[in-house]
Amino acid sequence: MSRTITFTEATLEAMREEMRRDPTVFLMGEDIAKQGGIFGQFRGLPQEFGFDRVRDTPISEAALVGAGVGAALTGCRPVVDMHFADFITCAMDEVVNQAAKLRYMFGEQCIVPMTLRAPDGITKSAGSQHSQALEGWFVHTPGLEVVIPADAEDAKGLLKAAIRSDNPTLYFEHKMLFPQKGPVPDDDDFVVPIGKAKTMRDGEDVAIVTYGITVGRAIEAATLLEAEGIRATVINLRTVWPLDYDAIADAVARTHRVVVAHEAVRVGGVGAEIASFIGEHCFDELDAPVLRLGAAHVPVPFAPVLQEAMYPRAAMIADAARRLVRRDV
Amino acid sequence: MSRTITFTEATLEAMREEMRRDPTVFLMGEDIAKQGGIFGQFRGLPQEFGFDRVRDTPISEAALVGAGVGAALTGCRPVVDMHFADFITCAMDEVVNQAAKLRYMFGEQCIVPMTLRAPDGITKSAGSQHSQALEGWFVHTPGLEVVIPADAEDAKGLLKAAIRSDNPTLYFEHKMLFPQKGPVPDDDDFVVPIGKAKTMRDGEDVAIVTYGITVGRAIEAATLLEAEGIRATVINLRTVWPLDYDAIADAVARTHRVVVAHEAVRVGGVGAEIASFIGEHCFDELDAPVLRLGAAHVPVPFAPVLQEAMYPRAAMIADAARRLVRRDV
Amino acid sequence: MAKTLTAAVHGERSDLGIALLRTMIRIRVLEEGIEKHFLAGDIPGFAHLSIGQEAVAAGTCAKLRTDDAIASTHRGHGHTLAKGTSMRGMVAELFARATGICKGKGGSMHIADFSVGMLGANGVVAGGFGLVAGAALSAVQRKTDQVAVCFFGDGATNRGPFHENLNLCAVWNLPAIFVLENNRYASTTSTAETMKIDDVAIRAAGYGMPSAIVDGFDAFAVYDAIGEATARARSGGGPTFVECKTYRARGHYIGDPERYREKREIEDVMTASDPIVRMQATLGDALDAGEFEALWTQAREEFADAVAFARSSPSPERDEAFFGAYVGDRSAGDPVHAVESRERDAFMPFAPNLGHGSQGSGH
Amino acid sequence: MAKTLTAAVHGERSDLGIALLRTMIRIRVLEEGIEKHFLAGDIPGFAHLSIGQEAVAAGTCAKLRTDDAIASTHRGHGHTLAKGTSMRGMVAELFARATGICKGKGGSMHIADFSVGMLGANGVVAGGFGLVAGAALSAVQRKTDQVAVCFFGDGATNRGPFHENLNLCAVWNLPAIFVLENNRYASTTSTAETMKIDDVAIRAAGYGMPSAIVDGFDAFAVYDAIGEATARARSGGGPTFVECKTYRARGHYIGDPERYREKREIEDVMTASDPIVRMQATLGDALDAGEFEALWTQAREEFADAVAFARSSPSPERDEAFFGAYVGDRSAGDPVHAVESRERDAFMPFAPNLGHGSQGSGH
Ligand SMILES: Cc1ncc(C[n+]2csc(CCOP(=O)(O)OP(=O)(O)O)c2C)c(N)n1
Ligand SMILES: Cc1ncc(C[n+]2csc(CCOP(=O)(O)OP(=O)(O)O)c2C)c(N)n1
Ligand SMILES: [Mg+2]
Ligand SMILES: [Mg+2]
Repeated sequence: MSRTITFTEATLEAMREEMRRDPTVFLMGEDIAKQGGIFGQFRGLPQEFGFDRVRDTPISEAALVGAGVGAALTGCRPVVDMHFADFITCAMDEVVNQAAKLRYMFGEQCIVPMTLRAPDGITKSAGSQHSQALEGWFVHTPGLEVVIPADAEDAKGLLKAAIRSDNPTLYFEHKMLFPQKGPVPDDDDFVVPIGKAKTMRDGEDVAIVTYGITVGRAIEAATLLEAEGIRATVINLRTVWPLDYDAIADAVARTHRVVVAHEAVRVGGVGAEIASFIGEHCFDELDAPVLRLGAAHVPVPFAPVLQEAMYPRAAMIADAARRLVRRDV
Repeated sequence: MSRTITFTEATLEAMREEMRRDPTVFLMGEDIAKQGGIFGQFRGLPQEFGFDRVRDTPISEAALVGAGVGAALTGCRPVVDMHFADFITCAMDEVVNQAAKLRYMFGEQCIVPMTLRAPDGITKSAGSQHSQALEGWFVHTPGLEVVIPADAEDAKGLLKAAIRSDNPTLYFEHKMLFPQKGPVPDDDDFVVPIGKAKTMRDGEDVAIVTYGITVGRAIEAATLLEAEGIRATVINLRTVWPLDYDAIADAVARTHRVVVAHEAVRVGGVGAEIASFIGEHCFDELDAPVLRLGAAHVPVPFAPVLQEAMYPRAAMIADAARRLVRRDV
Repeated sequence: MAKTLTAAVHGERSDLGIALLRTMIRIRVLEEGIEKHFLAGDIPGFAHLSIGQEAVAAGTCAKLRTDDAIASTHRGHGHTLAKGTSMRGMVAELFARATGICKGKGGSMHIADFSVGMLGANGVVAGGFGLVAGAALSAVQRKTDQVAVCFFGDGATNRGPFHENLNLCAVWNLPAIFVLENNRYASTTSTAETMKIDDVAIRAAGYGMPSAIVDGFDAFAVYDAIGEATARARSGGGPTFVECKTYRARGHYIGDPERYREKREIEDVMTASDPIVRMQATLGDALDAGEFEALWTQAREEFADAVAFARSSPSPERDEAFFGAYVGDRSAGDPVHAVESRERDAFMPFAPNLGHGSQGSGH
Repeated sequence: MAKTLTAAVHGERSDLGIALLRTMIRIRVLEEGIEKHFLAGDIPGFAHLSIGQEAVAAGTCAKLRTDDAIASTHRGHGHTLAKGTSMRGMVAELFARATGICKGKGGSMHIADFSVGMLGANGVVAGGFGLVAGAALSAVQRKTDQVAVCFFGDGATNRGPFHENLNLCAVWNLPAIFVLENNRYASTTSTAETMKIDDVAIRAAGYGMPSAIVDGFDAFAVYDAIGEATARARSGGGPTFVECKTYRARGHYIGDPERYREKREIEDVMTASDPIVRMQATLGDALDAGEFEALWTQAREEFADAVAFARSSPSPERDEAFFGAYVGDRSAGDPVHAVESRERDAFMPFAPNLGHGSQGSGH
């Protein structure tokens, strides 16, 4: 049983179900209640749950995340919306030095079951300060979980998992995904387990390891490749921390050639962690270098022609895979 | 001509020389003027340059970095001290969304010649919130330069280079290095070029690629290895962005076996960028996996026994190198 | 602590009044034009209009020198134009052209013009406070008598950088001026929902900073308050906080469904307070109907010329995307940043010019 | 806006006074002991003493219930003890023992005791504001009448999170109490160097938050002010700001060379205002010399017992370093976090127990 709904609606279902299930779940963020969120991703929730559980806030990101941590320490499961992922920079101490560290440094006296929702990514000439994909920082920050849905199913299942998780969880949702439709299981208790990847497509010639918005681009690349007789595996990581190293190693063992792709900046990104893990642990399995694709090492430009030039799209992923298979590296 | 001075004194010389040379250089930070800095790294400067050019500030990290950017945009070369690198989180928007992006997004109308000094690293049970090494985030943030001295010579030469650079430059200085002594050239115009690595030791069996405090540990490891007949190259990167990819590739070509080590968290750290670069560009040169060492994926604990267990020290680096050479991987 | 200023037109002020009116009309024409071209699809990205708030930009910038600095917000067209940026450079930027003032890399939310001391719009709410504190500090360090002005909204006053920078400027006595455009809303929230106080100016007292509250529809009132503030700042008297009570007559951004207020409210305010109408009335006989009409005509011509300029300008070259983040990244011979080009190649390791116009669905 | 409160001892308050005195003496004894053991090398890390400020911790926490929350600072021993944490748990933590309240992972700057609502010292200045806003919000969401109290220093009031969280608590009417320990210094800077105002309490007006200024050497005065504040908070009246004028009689941290003030200043303040002496004087006949001495003796015995407990406790097991960051990271069968153990192995890919006791110089 499944229905086809938008990514936005999938997140709404997740929140509705978790808020019905658990009265300690509440939401706060800028412009989420009266407006329903910039992408409509909170629409209808205050009507069902009241303006006390769906709170419009002042523009005070540091306070929102700080208060999220405080509420999480004292019996609630707050979901804090960051408006745009770029503004997580305004609450970085609260995420990194508080949320991520308290449980460990207090000797496990507490849990921090907070979810941060952060719409991210490149689209529509939003420009340098509204386009970043910052997950790499948080993979490098012990104490956090980081999940990144690629489609409506992930959107629902990962958001429910994030809310239920006793660890602080960052949920990065790409702005371009909100209107996209996809099938979602009909089960109220459907949850996508944190830390488990999903194979979107199976093929033995090459593996494309990716997550988030780039999963769709990788599937598109796989389709292009198929027409040429190249069969590609596409791994949707779903969670970027903790990484599903087993699924990655498995894909390497089956294909011996790997492209790692994401929209975040290539240098120092999650792709580097994945590629160097593969180099360390699957050295003898590799028939060719692991190729990493990611955004160029520049801020995201405004002009559409510039914006579209600087992050990996389907043709580029296909090209990398093709060259691996043809040993043209 | 060189003298042996402490790392602290080397940074003081750098600042004195640059402040004499250029009246637009000024310093601000918490407890730097009257106290001379937590590590004595500002001692004597207000006496020579006045309390207007060496400013004690309120506890307002976001304002200090923000004002540093503003001053840099308008004709000054500010040096802003972050007290402890951990507090850069309190000014993350200013570093990432302002300093790093303004030149690009304003079409190169401006320069941002600001230096951030950030004492970092694990020592003396300072605990989770005063021990981090965060350079990985900034390598992943286009628009910034990141330099990390390993000794007194680097300390002086890189700080001068950072102050003279027209780009915003983060200067991470490990707290344990301040009292360490080393030779420093006698030349007032001695500058360590940003973006260039230094070979600290030459050996053809294995290369240890590292930076900052870990350079000393790597040299110690190389000494241990030498006693066993294993000759190790030690590369001190000095700059972690822009990376000296040529020096890395060269070391790989000479040794075919590489350990990458740093004190920052292993997962998603600069080591991942280096290892995956090697995997991509030196695939055929490698006789064994690139091994990455870094801190465990936990906050830094307080108790000394715990603290000392979770980051790479000399014996661990030597062990990794030894196993690479013995093909015991 | 905060005192209310009122302005009156004196005979000798009519030239000033006309100049202020000209600026307000130019801003209005520019923004109505932006609205039209945005809806027509000529302008990508986001755009936030300041229609209704023109008196603040005009009144403030009329008091400033070219070498004084301003920092602006996401709602910055008025400030930019009033500070002296050409319409051509602005419109070309909004149209994402290579001839834009930021080469098409900034757009509406990140427009800047360093040649006139305009340190940039800012996509981050409250992003300007630090820049202004720094520009004011820089003036002190360089021993000039420049001042630095920060424009910001009511919503921005709830962010930490507001607090930290105002305190820093106060305690260091820096030549900064904080111009609050209190337009009653921060996107969908009214000030009543985000703060308990009526006048934000009361916060200045917490820094020991003098403040004024002015009618932000009255360009003269703004001009006079800024006059006091610049005099104080230039003479070493430190920063001033000026709260301008104003109103945003358009949506938060172009396309805003505006579920948070009644259309009626907008009409009421604009009927009573449109700053252009207000100034025309204040000027009375000093400006006849023909002269008034001419101001509009000139502004419309200026805008039409800017649009023509933008339209005839090329888009940036695609490879421009990869340059400009670092000083030195254009010179292959730069020993430091040459390495950047290696990264550029690595990003597309095998086919730098791959797939343009053939990248599939644009997923 | 801020009013000054004064307290007087009434006959029936003597039990309270003795209780407050006992707490202050316990804090003093604990911290003098910490000082001694720190200098002797028993305590690693940093330690910041609150000697001189005990009345604030004692007066505040005496008004709180165990299920009320507090957030503390880097200078948190007094708050922690006053809120109800055992000396054993604290001293063992400071000695970095496995029996410490945080298993030896936190230390002085990161001590917490959730069993008594103590949400932690904080190594980040102003780190507590968000936690308290959140705990107060949590009380509202869970519909309890708990309150949450934030302790913080004058220096912390210059950071952004102070501003954002006080405003948030005010506008949402949350049951939070902000207790400023204005001890005149933030490490080496005096308040006069970092803010232009005399009373920080004036900042509360900027949030529409009621405030009080109290003599922070007088535990009764603090107690009374907190009494008003808790009554307001529990009855839905929202947050209160309480500025306690106090003084830090020791260096910023143990070992501080204190170049920023004269020894004389410390002596003058403590001679006039030592909160313990003050309370003893206030109590007068209600407490005879023997009873007073007994309070000290008991506290010293309690501390000696805590030291003995700590000394006899083991250090944490080395492998403890790798656990505790995530819920689930101890159970190998946890499908989510089992992967963490792979990372643990990967950190030392070939010899998990390598090199202990043989790691060379400790570079
Ligand atoms: C740090 C940050 N948080 C949130 C946003 C999203 N945002 C853009 S404008 C705006 C409202 C700003 O309100 P105000 O400061 O009053 O300025 P106005 O729009 O009224 O001119 C918000 C919430 C942002 N750009 N930056
Ligand atoms: C964000 C941050 N900046 C700087 C520091 C370093 N630091 C620790 S305590 C302190 C002074 C704090 O002063 P105050 O808030 O008045 O508290 P007090 O020490 O007087 O109790 C400073 C600057 C820090 N821990 N956190
Ligand atoms: Mg507004
Ligand atoms: Mg203090």
